[in-house]
Amino acid sequence: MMRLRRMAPWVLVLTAVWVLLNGEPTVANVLGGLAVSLLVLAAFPLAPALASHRFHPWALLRFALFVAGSLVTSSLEVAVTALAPTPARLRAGIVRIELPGATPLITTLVANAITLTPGTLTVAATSDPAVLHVHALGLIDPDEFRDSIRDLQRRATAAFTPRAEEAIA
Amino acid sequence: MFLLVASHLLIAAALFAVGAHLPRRGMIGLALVAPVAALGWFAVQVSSVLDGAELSSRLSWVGGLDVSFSFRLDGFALLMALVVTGIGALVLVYSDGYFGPDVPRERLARFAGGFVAFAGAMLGLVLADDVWTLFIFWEATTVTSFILIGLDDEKAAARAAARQALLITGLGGLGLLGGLAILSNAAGTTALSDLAAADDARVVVQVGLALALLGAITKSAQVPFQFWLPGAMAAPTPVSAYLHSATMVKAGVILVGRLAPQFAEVSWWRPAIVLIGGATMVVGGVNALRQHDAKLLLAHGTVSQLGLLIVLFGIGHPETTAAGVALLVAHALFKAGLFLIVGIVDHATGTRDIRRLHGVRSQLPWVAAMAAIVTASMVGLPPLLGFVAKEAALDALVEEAGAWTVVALVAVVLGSVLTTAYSVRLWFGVFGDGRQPAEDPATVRHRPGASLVTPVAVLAGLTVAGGLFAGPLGDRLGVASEALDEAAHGHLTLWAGLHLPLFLSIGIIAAGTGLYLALERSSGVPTARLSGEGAFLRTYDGVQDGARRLTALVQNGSLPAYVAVIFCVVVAAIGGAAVHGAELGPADPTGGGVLQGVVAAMAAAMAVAMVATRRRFVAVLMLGVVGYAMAVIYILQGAPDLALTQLLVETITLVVFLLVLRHLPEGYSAPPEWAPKALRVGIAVAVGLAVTGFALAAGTARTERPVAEEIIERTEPEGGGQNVVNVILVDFRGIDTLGEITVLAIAAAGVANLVRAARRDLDDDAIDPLGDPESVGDGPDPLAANPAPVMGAHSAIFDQVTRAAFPVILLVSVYVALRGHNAPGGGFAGGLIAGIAFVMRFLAGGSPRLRRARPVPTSGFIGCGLLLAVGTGLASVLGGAEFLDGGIGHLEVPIIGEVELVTATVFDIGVYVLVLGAVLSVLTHLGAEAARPPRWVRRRVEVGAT
Amino acid sequence: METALAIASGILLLAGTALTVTTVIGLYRLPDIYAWMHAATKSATLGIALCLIGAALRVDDVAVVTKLLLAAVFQLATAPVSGHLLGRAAHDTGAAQSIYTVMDDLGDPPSPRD
Amino acid sequence: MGHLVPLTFALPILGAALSLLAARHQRVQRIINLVSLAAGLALSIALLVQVERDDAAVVAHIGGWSSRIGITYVVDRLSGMLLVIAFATMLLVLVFAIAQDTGDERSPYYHPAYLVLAAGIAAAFSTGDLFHLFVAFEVLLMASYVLLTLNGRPGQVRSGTTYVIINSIESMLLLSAIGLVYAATGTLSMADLPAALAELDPGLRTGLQVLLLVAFGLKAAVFPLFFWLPDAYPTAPSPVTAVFAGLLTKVGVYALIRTQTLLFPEEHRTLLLVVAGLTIIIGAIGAIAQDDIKRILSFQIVSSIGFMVMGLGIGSPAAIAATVFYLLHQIPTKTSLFLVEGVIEDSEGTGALDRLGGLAHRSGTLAVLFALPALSLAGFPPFSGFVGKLGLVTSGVDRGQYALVAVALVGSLLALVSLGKIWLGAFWGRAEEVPDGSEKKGILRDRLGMATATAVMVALGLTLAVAAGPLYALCERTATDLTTPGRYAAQVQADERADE
Amino acid sequence: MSVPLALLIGVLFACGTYLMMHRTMTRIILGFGVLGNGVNLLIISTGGLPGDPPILGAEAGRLADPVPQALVLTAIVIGFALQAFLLALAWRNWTLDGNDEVEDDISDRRLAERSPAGLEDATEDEAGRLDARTEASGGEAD
Amino acid sequence: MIVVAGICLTALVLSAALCLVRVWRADGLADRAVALDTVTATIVSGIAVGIAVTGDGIYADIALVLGLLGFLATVAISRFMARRGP
Ligand code: NA
Ligand code: NA
Repeated sequence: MMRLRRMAPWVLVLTAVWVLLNGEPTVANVLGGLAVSLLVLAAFPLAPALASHRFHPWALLRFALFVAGSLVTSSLEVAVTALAPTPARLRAGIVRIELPGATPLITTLVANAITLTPGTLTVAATSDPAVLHVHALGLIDPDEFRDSIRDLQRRATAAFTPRAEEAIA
Repeated sequence: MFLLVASHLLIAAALFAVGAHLPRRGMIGLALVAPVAALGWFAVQVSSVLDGAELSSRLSWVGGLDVSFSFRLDGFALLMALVVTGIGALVLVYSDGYFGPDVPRERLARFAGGFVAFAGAMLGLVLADDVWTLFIFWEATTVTSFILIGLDDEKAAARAAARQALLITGLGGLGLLGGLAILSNAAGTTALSDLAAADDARVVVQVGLALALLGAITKSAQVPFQFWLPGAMAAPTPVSAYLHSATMVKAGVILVGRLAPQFAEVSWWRPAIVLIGGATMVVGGVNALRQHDAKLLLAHGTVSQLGLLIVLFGIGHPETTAAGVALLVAHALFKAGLFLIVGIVDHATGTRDIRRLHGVRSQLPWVAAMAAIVTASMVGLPPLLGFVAKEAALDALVEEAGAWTVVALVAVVLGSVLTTAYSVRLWFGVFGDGRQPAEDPATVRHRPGASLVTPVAVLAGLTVAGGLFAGPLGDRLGVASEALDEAAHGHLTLWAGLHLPLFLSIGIIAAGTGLYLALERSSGVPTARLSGEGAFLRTYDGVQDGARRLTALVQNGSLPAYVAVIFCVVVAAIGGAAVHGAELGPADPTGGGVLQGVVAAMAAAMAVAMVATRRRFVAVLMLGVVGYAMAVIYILQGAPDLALTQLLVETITLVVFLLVLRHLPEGYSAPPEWAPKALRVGIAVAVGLAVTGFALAAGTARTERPVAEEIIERTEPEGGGQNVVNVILVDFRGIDTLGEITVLAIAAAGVANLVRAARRDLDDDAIDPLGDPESVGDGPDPLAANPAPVMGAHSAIFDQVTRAAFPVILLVSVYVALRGHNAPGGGFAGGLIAGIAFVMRFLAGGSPRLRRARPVPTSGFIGCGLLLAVGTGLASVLGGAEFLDGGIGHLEVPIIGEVELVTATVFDIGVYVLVLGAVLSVLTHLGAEAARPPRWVRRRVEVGAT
Repeated sequence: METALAIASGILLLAGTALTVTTVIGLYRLPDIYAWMHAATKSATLGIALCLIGAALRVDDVAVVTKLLLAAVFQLATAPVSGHLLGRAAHDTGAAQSIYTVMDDLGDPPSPRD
Repeated sequence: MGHLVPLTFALPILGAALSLLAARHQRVQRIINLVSLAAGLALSIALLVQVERDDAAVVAHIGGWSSRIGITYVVDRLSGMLLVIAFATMLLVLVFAIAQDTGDERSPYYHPAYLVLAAGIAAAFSTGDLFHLFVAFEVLLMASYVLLTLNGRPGQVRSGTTYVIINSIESMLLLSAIGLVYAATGTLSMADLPAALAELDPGLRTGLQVLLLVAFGLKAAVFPLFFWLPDAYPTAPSPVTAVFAGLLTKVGVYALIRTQTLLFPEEHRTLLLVVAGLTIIIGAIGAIAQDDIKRILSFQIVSSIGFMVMGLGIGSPAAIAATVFYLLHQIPTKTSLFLVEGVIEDSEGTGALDRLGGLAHRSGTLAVLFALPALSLAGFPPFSGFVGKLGLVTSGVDRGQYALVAVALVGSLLALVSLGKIWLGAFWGRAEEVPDGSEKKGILRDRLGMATATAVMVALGLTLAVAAGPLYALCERTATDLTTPGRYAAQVQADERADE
Repeated sequence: MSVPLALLIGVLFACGTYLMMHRTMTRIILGFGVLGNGVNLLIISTGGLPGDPPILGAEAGRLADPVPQALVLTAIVIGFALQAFLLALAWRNWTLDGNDEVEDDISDRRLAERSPAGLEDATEDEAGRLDARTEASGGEAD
Repeated sequence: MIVVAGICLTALVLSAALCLVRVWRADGLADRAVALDTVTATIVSGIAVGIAVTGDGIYADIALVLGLLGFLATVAISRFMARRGP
């Protein structure tokens, strides 16, 4: 039962994907989606890491929008760099960033967001301890850069709260 | 008559099977049953046959080819049957005494079995009234003769002699087969006596006749094949006496006797017969004079006599034929007798070397006397049968006009002189004491028993009786010769008065004796420089050598060369067809649009670049690009299913490629090239051009597509789907798909099996004392022993994304699989997508994770999928419908509404499960990291370390 | 409405294509593998997403629309992974870094494990 | 009865599926395999009986579709006979393999692959659809790849690689040819193709024919496309080689017969005749050059393929009848010889002639089991090989193909040379000293199961000889079927017309 | 039949042929892949001019011939299976020899490299023949 | 719309061609992997353009699957590189 409760969000997500795939939220599609989701999750149970977070839809949306916005700006910046590479734009380096208290899921979210956002690319990531190595293009101040990443970590943690943390709260 | 022949074969089989368990006497006794019974039966038939009755019987075997067991007991057949069974019985009796207790039972059983089998075959041969019956028994005698010559197979000489006899007579047999096929085809009948219906003016018929003659002269050991017969003396004496003097070697004579009356008028027949037979007489005679082994002397003598018989039977005049019949009987009696006598002497003294034999006459007086009788018959002294027969022969030759008859007469005279000489030499050699005593004389050590002597006595007696009662015998033999040639009445007489033949006989005997005396005084006949045997061996070795050279040439064992040959054949085939006039239809230079052209150009460029690159991994990437380009072209061609599948397969293939290539060095090594590059490029370009041309020709040949229209029409109403391609795959041509997934299933099994084999090597290593001692403790599964990811270090990001994406991908795979009936996709694409989900997990965590991810072993997946797919088909059969004849069911479900159920969907689910299992299997097995590198790597490391 | 959608779609398609083209230009003009990956994992990904959304605006079938949007989401979710892994592989195997590189906290590439 | 035809294909696949599921239970796998093959055999016999009784092919419209848009399975006399003999052969060889009980058979994949092989062979013999013929080929080929490399030994891997690659090329060629046939005619049904092909431009038709010839010729191992066979077959485990030797190339020959008689009657016989002659001679010569039993026999396979192509090239009904008979005879004969070789190798550990000798003294029965099929192979009467050879020779003479008849006869003589070599080298001569005295007692006594299977196989070959009369008549009726234009289509479409 | 596709087919066949005439299995398998693509394209392109996807429903113009598509789908799967097996063979070859090269057949090589063929046999046979003379006089009845 | 599509497709085809040149002549495997990734991107974009022109959603499934799985080839190559070197 515990397992089912933990899996519930994922059942929802999968069912939603199923309904989207089929186009219309008919009863048949929803029921079908539920059935297939349960089947998939029953056959291949989720790793606990995924089920151990409570997710906050609004915070997630904010996070997503932030990333999407960064993506657009990042793309434009890189486009400019590609079309007109100057030494300043090409200044680059690999920066080590510690993410204190980040769970693997958070680390992944942050690392992925980094890779999507302007001129940054996660080269290495470890989750225990949570450390990222990020390649940055147009790198000017490493410490400022580190701060921007920790900001990203905060936004991600807002979207996905680890269950243990929630219990403490 | 079948019964008689068959009883021989049955008894032979019995002797082969259980003979070795019988007492020695029992074996011989059992063996005797058949010939004795047959002899009795034939003896009973004598009077009726003499009265002109002809018994015949026919048992069809292969009606479609007119092959039957067709026997006819005419005079000649009866005569030969009596000879075969009579002498057979006598020799069997003799062999009871001949084979001592030191001969292994097993060999004795083989002898008895082979002997009786031969007797049966020979009986069949002489009774044959049909070309195929004749041929069947002809070949049977070849085989049994082979077995009997090689009776003492532990000796190299016996094996070589058997091989020689087999191949020479085998050659003749095949000639005979061809000849008989041609003759019977031309004559429109397979009856041996009606072959004359063939139009012998036709070259083909003459060739057929020549081929048949080839069969005859090989079997009867005529020049240039005479050498096998002396070689065959490696067989024990009873065999020599029976097969290689009295019966089998007469088969050629019999055949010639049957053919000559029908074809003697063919222009080359008589010259050929006379030249071959005459040469054989002389060669055999001269060779006989050279021998010191009495048995070999006899063998060469037999060759010579066979030449005489061939001439007499072959020349095709009634009188000579009649004389031939008489001589045939005479020869059978005296030659068998002589062989048996030599055997007795051999048995008694331990040698057959006439230089060593000493004092035999005094110790074995009766044997010497009988030997004198049969030798005299061979020489042609009155009042013996040999004399009578030879007189008849000379008489016939003298009487008949014709140039070749004269030549024949000369040859016969010459041969007879030699015969006299070697006969005298034989008798005096064996029984005389010579002028100077041998260095190690051999004398009689033990006396021959009754079973040895009696048969000889019977033969000698018959020889005498035949001479004394020449008249009545001649009348009866006349019936036999009439069976060959109606005009050949023949008459024998002991005293025909003072006429030319008699003088010839006297002259021959005088000259022969003189020759013997002259040779005794000189150092004998010099040994031959040209030996047929040597020629045979050289030919045999030459054939072997040539075969090796040729085989090394056409079968060089090199894969690239093989591939090149195949493609050359393809080019030649298409080129040949083009020469034959294939037309290019109206091609469409811009068909498919510009986009397609551009993509095609890119794909082509990438393919060429792939060929050019010398780095494997780059080439693999390029192959992937070509595959993607194919997918784009499929999209442009209106084939979404294909594009989807192509993309998925390309992705998985890339992964599998990388799994294997990760072990291999980046660049290609440079193994020796098998051909210059220009040639290889030339072949490749030729293939490309040929295929392009053919594609243009075939692709424009048709404008309609009736099948496609019908399929499209019937897809929705009858197939219950909208995706025509998918309905074809799971319904119209569902059994194709069943086959296809079976291929996939078994390929996955094959991959697993190869890996399993490699693991076994590793297990071997585990107990290898030189191996790493720590590894001995490893579990049986090297997979489980390796916790590290397979490729690359662990990545938290990848790991997390994989965890999240995995269920989504699986969901999508189910969607694609289920929607396939109406949209691009289907079980196969779905299964591949699911497989890719696992590929991802595999790449993220390596196979240990994959192992945890799947609940059942891969072969279970594959088995279940296959079971589901084939079960769908079988279910419809159980329901009485056609295989895979599914239905479309409509089910009303509350809330959900109407659900369409197509049995094909169940089939597609089976496909899904199987494909997933196959991908998993390939992945887990090829992805498995061995706990340690294979043996060759470690060896290299060890060598490097020391 | 129809026209507006068409214009929006056209703009999105052109923008998406332009981003893809930029990526390719970047492949030729940018100095090292990391810079290329910045181009590929961002510009191209966004380019695809824009094209997919542009296509979605032109389709009537809801199922297709949702499918295209899902495709865009999937694209965005997975692209970083390949960028990350490739970057790391490049670093691990000691791929050359451009002369404009000012720091490397990751240090010498660890030898690939065997 | 018609709807049961596809079971010849489906039953072995069902067995393979179950066998995969029982991968860890060898005993269960064995039973499944035996039962499946026995069922296949029974079904085949029933089908053949029905074909004979009705004097019409048994047709299955798979999925209930017409031959135009679906796939039909058509069992006529030719297919029926081949099905029976194929299942019988596979069953017997299976018994042999189980009795031998070596590592090969203990692989969990042996039984599934074996059954899939049976399925592929059965499908190839029964299908009435050109593309499904390709699929059937792939099924049996893939199974053969697995079986050939069952042990993964170095020699197997090497020769298996050659075999797989050559056959992959063959698959590609066949696929191209079939694709082009569809392109040119718009149909894949072997019932519709004759008419459709007849309308084509002769040059194009020739091209298609020749491409199919190359593909099937490669499969059947005719000159100059035979080289893969003698390299590959000898390395497989003996019970595998026995089936390969007996059946696999014959599937290629079957395909040649079917397509040539049905799709391209009376065309380009000369090409076939030249190929036949060269195949006979080169194969026979190759056999002479070898010094290993398996390799000698493998080259013999090539040579005998030439005989069959010869009959096909002559093309008269009589020649086709002889070809069919020869084909039938080859299967048990070759299989028996390879089984005997298997016994020898199992007992002596080698098939090399210079390391063998005197086997006839150690086991007379074994010698007889070798001698009977060997004589048959050499074409000695009264064995089945004689009947086939005689049929080919007489039909060749009848059609004036004297040169080829001569080649066939020379080939027979060469066959005699190489078979004699085996006999003299392995069976005669001094028995090699066996270090362990107990082993020397009985080669067959220790291998009763193998011996029995071999003996039954030999007996099957002998049965062909004993029943040669009626069997040949059956072959003649088969030849009539094959050479009567339109008969195939009429049989396949008989009930279709009734439907519409 | 469009000419660009015909030419592409030719190029794919040529490249496949060239690669397959090598000893290195990687190249052979790559060649097989290219050749397979060529064959599939051959079937698709000769099957008729391009058309709309053969999926019913949103009926548009002329549908592409679905039969060649179904055939090629089958062929793709079979090609995949073959390629996987070939790769496994290459892998096994590597575990045995440390490379992926197809060596020449040993028996064929041995045959080709034989010392003057038949010589040994001949001497053995000559010896046998000499034996015949002496052994023959020994007889079996000793 | 047709004009837009024409422009887009031409641009995409050119991009793809340039990527192929990169695949053909580049220094390392990583460069090529990036180029291959971009080829995939042009294909998906091209499919999107095609859907926009025709309004036919049949190829949306392909775009979906490529979106979900297209990155895997690159992943595989990079994992493989990590083991072997560039
Ligand atoms: Na003397
Ligand atoms: Na030997």
